[in-house]
Amino acid sequence: MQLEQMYQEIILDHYRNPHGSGLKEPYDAESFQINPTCGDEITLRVRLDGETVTDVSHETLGCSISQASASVLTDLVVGRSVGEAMKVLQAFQEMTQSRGTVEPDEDVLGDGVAFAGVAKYPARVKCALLSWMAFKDAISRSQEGAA
Amino acid sequence: MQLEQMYQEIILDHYRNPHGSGLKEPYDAESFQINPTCGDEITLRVRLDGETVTDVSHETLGCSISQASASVLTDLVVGRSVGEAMKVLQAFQEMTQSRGTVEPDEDVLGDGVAFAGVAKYPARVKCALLSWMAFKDAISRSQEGAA
Amino acid sequence: MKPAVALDVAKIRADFPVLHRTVRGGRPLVYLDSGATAQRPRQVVDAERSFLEQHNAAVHRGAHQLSEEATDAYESARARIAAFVGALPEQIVFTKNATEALNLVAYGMSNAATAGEDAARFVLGPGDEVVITELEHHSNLVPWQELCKRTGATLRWFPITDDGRIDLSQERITERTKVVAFAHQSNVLGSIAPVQELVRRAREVGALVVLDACQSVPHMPVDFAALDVDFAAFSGHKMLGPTGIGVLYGRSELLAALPPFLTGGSMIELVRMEETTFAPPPQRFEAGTPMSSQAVGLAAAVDYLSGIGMDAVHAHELELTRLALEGLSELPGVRIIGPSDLTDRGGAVSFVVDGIHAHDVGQVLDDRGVAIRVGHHCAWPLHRRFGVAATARATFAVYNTPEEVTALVEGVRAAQEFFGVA
Amino acid sequence: MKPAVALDVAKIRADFPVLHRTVRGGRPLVYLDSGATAQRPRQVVDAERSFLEQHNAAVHRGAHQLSEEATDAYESARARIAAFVGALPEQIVFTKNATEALNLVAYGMSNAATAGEDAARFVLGPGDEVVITELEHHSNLVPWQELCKRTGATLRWFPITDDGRIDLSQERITERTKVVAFAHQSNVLGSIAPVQELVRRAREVGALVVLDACQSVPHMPVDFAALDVDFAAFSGHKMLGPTGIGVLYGRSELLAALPPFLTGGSMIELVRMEETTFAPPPQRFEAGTPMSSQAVGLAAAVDYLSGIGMDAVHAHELELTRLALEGLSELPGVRIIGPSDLTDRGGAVSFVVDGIHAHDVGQVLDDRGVAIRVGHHCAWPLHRRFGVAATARATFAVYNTPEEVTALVEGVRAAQEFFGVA
Ligand SMILES: Cc1ncc(COP(=O)(O)O)c(C=O)c1O
Ligand SMILES: Cc1ncc(COP(=O)(O)O)c(C=O)c1O
Repeated sequence: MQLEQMYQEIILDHYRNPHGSGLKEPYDAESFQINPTCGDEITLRVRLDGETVTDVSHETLGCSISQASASVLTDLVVGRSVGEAMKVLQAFQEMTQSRGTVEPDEDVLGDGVAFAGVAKYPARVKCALLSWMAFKDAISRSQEGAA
Repeated sequence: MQLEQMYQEIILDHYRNPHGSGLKEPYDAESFQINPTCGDEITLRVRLDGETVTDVSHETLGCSISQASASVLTDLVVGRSVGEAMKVLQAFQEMTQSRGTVEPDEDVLGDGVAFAGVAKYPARVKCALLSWMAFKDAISRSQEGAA
Repeated sequence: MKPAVALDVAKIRADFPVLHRTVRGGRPLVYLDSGATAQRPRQVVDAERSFLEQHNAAVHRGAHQLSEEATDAYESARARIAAFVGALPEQIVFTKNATEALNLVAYGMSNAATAGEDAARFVLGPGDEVVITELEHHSNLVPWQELCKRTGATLRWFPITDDGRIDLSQERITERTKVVAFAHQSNVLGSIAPVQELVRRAREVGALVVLDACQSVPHMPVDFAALDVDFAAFSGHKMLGPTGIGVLYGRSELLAALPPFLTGGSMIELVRMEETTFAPPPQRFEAGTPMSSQAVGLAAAVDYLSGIGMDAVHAHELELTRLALEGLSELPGVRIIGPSDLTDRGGAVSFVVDGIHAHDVGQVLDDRGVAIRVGHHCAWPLHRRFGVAATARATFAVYNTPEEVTALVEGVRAAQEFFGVA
Repeated sequence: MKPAVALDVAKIRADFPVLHRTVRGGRPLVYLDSGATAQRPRQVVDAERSFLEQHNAAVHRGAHQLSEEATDAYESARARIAAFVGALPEQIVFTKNATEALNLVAYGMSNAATAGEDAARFVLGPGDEVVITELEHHSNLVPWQELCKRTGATLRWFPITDDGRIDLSQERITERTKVVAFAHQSNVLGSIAPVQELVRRAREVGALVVLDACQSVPHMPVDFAALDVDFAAFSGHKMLGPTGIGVLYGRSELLAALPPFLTGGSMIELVRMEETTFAPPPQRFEAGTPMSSQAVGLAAAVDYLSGIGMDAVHAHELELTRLALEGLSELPGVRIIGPSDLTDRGGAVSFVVDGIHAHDVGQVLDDRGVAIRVGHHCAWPLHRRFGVAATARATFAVYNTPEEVTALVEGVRAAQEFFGVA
């Protein structure tokens, strides 16, 4: 059974107890993203203090991978600067889109390394990335607002 | 060489000396027909006296088969009643569309039997029929006019 | 309901090379996604190949022998496909897929605005209505939304009942209705539409009936003339034929009056720089070089299906559907979206599993070699209607076996175990 | 001009089964109609077959292994085809043929009227002009006539000089011009258009440039980015690939702004009964189930041509053209329609024979096994321009030989003898 490659314990844990789940007030920017192939949806909010991401909350209608990914994202970006968070995002995206050719760096990705197995299932990569795309979009909206 | 099957001497004779060629006045009805695949054109006029076809004239821009066919048509229908002419038309059409399965009746078709070989070349059947379609159309126009 | 004559499925499967491959590290492939695209028997691939190796040339455009032969092959394909659906050859237009066929009708109608007298019956404008249903595939929904946008007409739709039927108690067809378009069989629910009743209501108000026959023609005997619809569309790739070919059926007098859609080579009568006139149907609707080898392939698919007999195909697939409905209903926490019995139903079985997203169900099945489809199956509004973002869907074809249905049911149970919801 | 590296034509011919058949009672086939449709090497047919036997499934729609593999094959095909014409994968839209690709642009433009702000640059109306040329194939003529009919814009065209060139001395591109569309290489005359000059003039007035590359991409190295055109279209079946697949190239920012054409499954972002939003390109323009195996086949054709090298292909075909022009010009009563030398020219050689209609010339050739095309070759206005109803046309591909050109010339002479005009 190769299933465990994709559904590592860490992922299943995050899926069962997602961090950041449930939309919170106040927030600085919000993004709504969908996966047109399967209809999965996420609404994600960020709260910033200057350059620091102080909070993330989300409501995810999706599979275990997209839910766990939103949870891991919350852990990885809250408390970081926007610049650092974007680096994590980039590393996460590279890993999941690499088809398994990129060795993930646990120092950067933390629990995110658990998604390395997803990289081998191209149809699921979008699930893993949905919350990250929402985060990216929310950040750029917050910056538009600020500018 | 199978060419002679299609280009029988009779056809080549009619092609070189086409009967009815050159548009004549007066006439009762005219039809313009084209073959959209090759651009060939015919303008054909009929003159009627009651139920009798008294004259046919035409200007044909086309290949040997379409020109010879217009010439043979002129011979076959002039002097006949419209009803008889339509029977000849029907026999001619059946023969040329038969892919060689219909044995032509020389009593009905006269020189028209020479077109039996054309039936084996489906792309040329339209050439052989162009003038006949013009004749049919002209007759039905003349009848509309009369009605 | 047992098949009258049981099919020799083992013999049929031998014709489909892909069914003998393994996936995910050695598991035999259980292909239950034929509703998305069916597999092709070697007879179809061989027919295309032998056409290409012997007769390939431009059809309807050449006077040399190869071109004559290619034209014959193409037109003979049209005649055989026409006969398969109760149509005349000249009522069959080849398109690239059913989606193009449906767009052809929708664009033909908006082009009617500038096409003169003959096309007047197709002209739509503000106040006119197009009626569809809430279960439509996007391909029989978005083209009508866009037609309405182009013309100012209004889109209306029949709601769907809880058991997955078109809710005829909610009348939508009125004097304003100009088009009624609906799926013969839902690609999600499997439910078969009450064609006769909808045609009757449409006729009463003089509306055109467009049938999306994508999921019916591949799976049961269908006769468009008997159904008395005006237009119908289906795709080759769902009926053991090639991709890249679809069919539009149209009643002769309607095709004769409908303005062209795609324009260019082969669909013309007379071309001048100033103005062009158009060929009669079906040529008028087949602009450019046609899908000649694909038409030959589709005709071979039709011959293959006819050889088995569409009654037998339908009976076989219904039996698999019965087994799937039965097996899945026995699992606690599994809910069928669509009719739970076999009345007016075909072989698409969609379901949700409590506590597991369809993607995850699909993944566990895939890991066991069972290929199903997960998501909204291009029927997003229908999924919203049932309050679900996604369903898992198994669809059947003539090459599927009862054992494969068992593998499906066991796979769903395994997913429940894996995610700890059973 | 001699090919730099002579091709091993015998080796190439071995890949094309159809070239080994005989016609008309035992005569070897001499296929000189590749400009209408080319033959396919076994590499192309094999690529499609092995896709079907191993990976066939719905692309972009499934999460099971087969569907992943099919999607990979489809997208890898897009990438290889893109590289072949100097484009990025996302600039390549698959259509059913070049005709659909050209219609896509024309309909995208008329749909701009109801598509909001982003599409404003595509909106045409009365006073605006679309400029084409008098040598266009119907597929690059009628869609623009129809676009003008739908929008109220005016169609204008460059005349053609006696030696078969676009007459640039007659200015047609003005401030009113919104689109300039023309054939890269004429399918009748063989003349290659002055792309750079036409692009320059179009840019000056801000008009879009649409290139009909049907007869260039199969026969010479073509780089759309370097040519700096906005859109371009070509067909699979003219370049050793399958029927049923064509390509639209578009500059990224234009594809991003162009409204959709065909609508339905796979091209959507979010669908509600009330309104639909659309996916980014290229998906936005690929409604319905795509031609997956045909894309795979076309990529194999591209690999095959790249293996030979497009410079070598072009040189080989030009050498055959030289021989044909030379041989035919030596026959009294034969007149070439198009440039009589090799400057800016490709391998389409059209001609008329005094006293013999093209159909009759073609028939005599066919009787000898030589397949050429006769008629107006879907360029009726061009034929009127030259005062002829029909021409005979020989076109060449990589598998043709000098001996076949000799057979052509001898066949024409035989026709003159048969009809007593020599
Ligand atoms: C110059 C040119 N443009 C357009 C076309 C149309 O291509 P297709 O028929 O493949 O759509 C052709 C070929 O028929 C052509 O030669
Ligand atoms: C009911 C229904 N309608 C329309 C379509 C569209 O068919 P295609 O994608 O072949 O154009 C499909 C399949 O995708 C379908 O199942």
